[in-house]
Amino acid sequence: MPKIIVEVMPKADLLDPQGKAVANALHRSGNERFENVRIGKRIELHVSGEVTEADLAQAKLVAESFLSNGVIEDVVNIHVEG
Amino acid sequence: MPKIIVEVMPKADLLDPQGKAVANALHRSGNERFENVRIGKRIELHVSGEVTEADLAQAKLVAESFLSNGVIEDVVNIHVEG
Amino acid sequence: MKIGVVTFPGTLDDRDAARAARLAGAEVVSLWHADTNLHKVDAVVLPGGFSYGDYLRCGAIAAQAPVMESIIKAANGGLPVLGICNGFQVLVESHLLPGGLIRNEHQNFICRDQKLRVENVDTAWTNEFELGQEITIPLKNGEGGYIATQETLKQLEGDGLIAFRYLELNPNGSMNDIAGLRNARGNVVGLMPHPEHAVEPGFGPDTATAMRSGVDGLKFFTSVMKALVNA
Amino acid sequence: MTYEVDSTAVAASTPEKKQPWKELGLKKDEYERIVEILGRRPTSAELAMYSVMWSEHCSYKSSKIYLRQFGEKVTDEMKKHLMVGMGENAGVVDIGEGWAVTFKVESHNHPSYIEPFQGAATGVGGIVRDILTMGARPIAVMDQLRFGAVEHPDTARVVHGVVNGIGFYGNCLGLPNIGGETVFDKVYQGNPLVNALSVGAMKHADIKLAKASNPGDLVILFGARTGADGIGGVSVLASETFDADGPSRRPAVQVGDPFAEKVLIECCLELYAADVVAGIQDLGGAGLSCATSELASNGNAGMRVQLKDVLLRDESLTPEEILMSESQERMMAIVPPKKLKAFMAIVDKWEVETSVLGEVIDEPRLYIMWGEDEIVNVPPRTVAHDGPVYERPVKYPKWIDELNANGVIAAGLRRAEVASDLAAELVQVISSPNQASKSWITDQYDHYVGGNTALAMPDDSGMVRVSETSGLGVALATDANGRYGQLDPYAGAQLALAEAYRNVAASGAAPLAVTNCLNFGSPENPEVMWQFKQATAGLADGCLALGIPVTGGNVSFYNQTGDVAIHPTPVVGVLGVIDDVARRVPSGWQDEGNNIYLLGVTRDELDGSVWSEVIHDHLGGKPPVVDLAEEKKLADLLHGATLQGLLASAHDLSEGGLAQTMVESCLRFNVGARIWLGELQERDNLDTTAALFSESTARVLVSVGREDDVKFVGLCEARGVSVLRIGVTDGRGDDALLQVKDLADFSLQDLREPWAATIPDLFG
Ligand SMILES: Nc1ncnc2c1ncn2[C@@H]1O[C@H](COP(=O)(O)OP(=O)(O)O)[C@@H](O)[C@H]1O
Ligand SMILES: [Mg+2]
Repeated sequence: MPKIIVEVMPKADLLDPQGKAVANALHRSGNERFENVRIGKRIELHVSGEVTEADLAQAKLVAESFLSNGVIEDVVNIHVEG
Repeated sequence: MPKIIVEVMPKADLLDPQGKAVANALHRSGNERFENVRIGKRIELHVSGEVTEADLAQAKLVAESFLSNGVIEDVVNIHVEG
Repeated sequence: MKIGVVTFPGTLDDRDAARAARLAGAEVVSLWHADTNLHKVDAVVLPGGFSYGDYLRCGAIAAQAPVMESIIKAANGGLPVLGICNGFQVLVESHLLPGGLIRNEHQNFICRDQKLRVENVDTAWTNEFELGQEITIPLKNGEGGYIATQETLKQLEGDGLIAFRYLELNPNGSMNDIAGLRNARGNVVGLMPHPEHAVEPGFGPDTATAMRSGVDGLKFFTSVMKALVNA
Repeated sequence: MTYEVDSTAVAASTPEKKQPWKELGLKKDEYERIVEILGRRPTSAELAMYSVMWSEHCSYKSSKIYLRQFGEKVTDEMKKHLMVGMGENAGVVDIGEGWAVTFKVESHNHPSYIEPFQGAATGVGGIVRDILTMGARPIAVMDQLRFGAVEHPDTARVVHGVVNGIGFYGNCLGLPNIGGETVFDKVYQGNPLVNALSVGAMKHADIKLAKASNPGDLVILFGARTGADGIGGVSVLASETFDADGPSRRPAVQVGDPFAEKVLIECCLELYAADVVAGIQDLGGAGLSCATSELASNGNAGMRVQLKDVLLRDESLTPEEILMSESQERMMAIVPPKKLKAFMAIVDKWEVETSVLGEVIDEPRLYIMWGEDEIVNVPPRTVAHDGPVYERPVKYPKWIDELNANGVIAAGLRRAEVASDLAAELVQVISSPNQASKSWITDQYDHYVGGNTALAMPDDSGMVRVSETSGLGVALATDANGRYGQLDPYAGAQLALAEAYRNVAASGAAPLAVTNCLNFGSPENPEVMWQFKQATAGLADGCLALGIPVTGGNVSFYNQTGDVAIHPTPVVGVLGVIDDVARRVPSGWQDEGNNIYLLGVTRDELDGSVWSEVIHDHLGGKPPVVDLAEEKKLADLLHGATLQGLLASAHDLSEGGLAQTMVESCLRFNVGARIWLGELQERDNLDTTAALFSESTARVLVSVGREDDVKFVGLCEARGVSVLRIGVTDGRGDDALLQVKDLADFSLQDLREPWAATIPDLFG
């Protein structure tokens, strides 16, 4: 089944506690090259048949209105896979 | 700063209650086209300077050993951005 | 007998676990996550809480702590280890127990007095129970849904490695109603509910006879004391 | 991008420069006063600092003149247990055995409307830091929530976000949630109230104060890094009203990290134990602006600080933004230089990032440098304490006369006469959203962590053990009824106080001290100011009558959508002490065959009641009569009976009246009862509706074992508390019945189902 992938990240100027904790853990284990870590969501919407333009438009709509919270998150990418 | 993006999803044959809850909510609001939803993580590793082959290899290592739990999750994609 | 109680950053129930161990007659030793030294303890409790905020996956960052290296080694050598809630998650992330723990099916954190059935009494932490005994201890978690592949589940059932099952209500969508597991040797036990919150009359779950009087959790700690004496 | 530093030298040489004082929320005369204080125009950093510290939220400029009475209307007797009074981060009371307790309730209303999850979460985080700042280990939290109408499409968003946020933060901190309030009313639609309370305990010697008084001591910032969170949050979020289209300026919200706060708590407690801090202050609203100026002002000293030494999450922040940032999970400590090494060893152990920003100086001035440039040079008192004080216009709202005249009798509200109709009304009342079980919410909160919770929901108060050796503990209850507040704000505040006081007494503790969070509309509306004036007077007079002091609190103004203010909602918290929590009294019947007594007198008081709301959608008339002398007598009686171990249960009567209390008493432990109302109706001259649903105050329903009967009734008579046996407990389990003579037999199952289903059906 083809999928629409929606990627959501915490807004760049807000704290991402999860990313911070993971960055610290990486640094403790010697991975200093990864200076900063941010963690967001990867959401797969499975669509049966073809992904139409209308599906994509609708995915965009729900990505902005429901799958992400515009006050603290950004939708950084929407694309079709498979 | 360039980033290595690591994408992690729950294993296809395991339960994803969060994805299921989101799918139900979408269906309730009339979005039946999105038959199934699965929710995973999008992890950004920020690297200063160039992303080298060594960085990428190391990202792969931590993606498999730490950023995901192979018992319940799969790393579905690692790529460089920016 | 010395029981070590581990504190990671974000551990919450370490003082409760220490109190429970003391009530069972143990001497309690605090173990610090950054220290590989286990201070010659006879058993270890990995208590509940939100180690490292439960960020990434619960228990995942804690499983990387220096103290865990020593605990994994000692557990493989037979040291009794009990993982409660977040401690169970750490055991799973350390691969001392199989499977994984994910977000509760209903998506919410849940705190309730939970009925369990004791499925296995041949372990260091359950030998004071009777097989099939029904006990009530508090449960509180947001990510307590136990999952594993069908293969793993089959093996767990076949080998009798399920230590506790939820009764009456499965609070988090765990597969096969699994509330807790043991390893093959029986020295490592992990469970989502909190025995250390049912050890002192007045502060435990309600029972039919009196409010907050449930002390079913104390047997975990008296079990390990007995196992250690007999060892 | 180059940043042009607006130093004090630049400010002195460019007096004509236009400054955005208005956009920052300052009034013209306020700006002029700043110029007068400094003898020049302020630098942009100074302007930022004054604007945020002189905002309503930080300066209490509209409420100050009224809050004074909490410190004035007190007797020496009331001060006896007070170790730290109002004005500090939180008040501290002596509870005996060398223990002290600190507690406070605070609002996070506006942020919780914009981003319910983070708003509520950071609300919990903020109040817990206040408690920690006093030197105490936080031991519990509570939350007081008011949402819009259950059927409104936006309510679920706010409910889910707020409840999840409170649970997320409190659970992750390891603090048991021991109680709170949940109310739905359309007046809170665009303006939910999210108040959070925390309580902490410490030994007397461990009390810490927020002051920097020794020159040479170091000024240290530690905890989370400073980022762009909530910049302008305090002045914009707390001082501006939302118009109908939502917030006019979308502010940066704050994101909380409860893990960082948990680490900070343990780290601070270890710093206190090592005795390495001379003063400490949390960073909340107004961030560094507040911490630096308050520490210096409280210590009658000054401070020299290098802002470039602040550890940043985002290097592009300007110095003004750094001063205003509301990044969470940060603390500022004042540390003697010879203790720096020990201090650093502890923060390193906890991996808490730390930077030394400067030092305390001998001159009452606050100097803040940005590299080589001096960007702030002010007397700290003028920022922190000598802000503007307003005596806002007050106007009696004429509409209240009409409202008061329209009581349930004047309005001719129909009272059911047939038993089956009354029984149906009872079920309707107890399963209405505000009266139904709140377990769907409270089950999302950990109430076990710590192992010291002696009572939590659904009992009348939350109770935690403080001393594990003696069993010494504290009980807390909070209350507010906006409907009563709307009918009469003076009485409304006293009714909130009386109910919280009664709840604490019912659980077996002796009430000791009071905190409050005063949620009101815009202070620029003279009628709102009248409500505020009445409510504060009511509360202060009430505390004096009961002999328990206000130790601290919080004011939240501008709670309105457009021009429509919320009902006055003064949340009042009462703290009580109990010498051994093993004596605690639950709210439900525990054993069969106990006698059930109603204490106190019932009047036909249905104005503003739940019955009038649920059955008739009506609000009018006068709230129930407050009789604080009776409340005190009742509390003393309950305390005496608890000490003698006479009470099997005690549950106060409040919203929903006797009907609600009876049902909750049954459902607590699934114990049934036979009740007769005839003698009560005859004695107090009541019809059945009033007997069931009247909300008369100073009443409690208790159950007493047969063997203690004579003793208990004797005690009541000796103390002049009216007592009437109205039933006996009977039966256990879901098949048990609540039999109300001449009314109906309810199976507990038939009561539990609708009562338990309402909230999950709406939001589950
Ligand atoms: N938001 C909440 N958080 C925690 N506890 C709550 C909340 N709402 C209600 N409760 C608890 O539920 C119980 C019933 O609430 P309520 O009927 O308002 O009590 P009361 O009438 O005694 O004020 C109490 O124990 C109260 O503390
Ligand atoms: Mg009550």
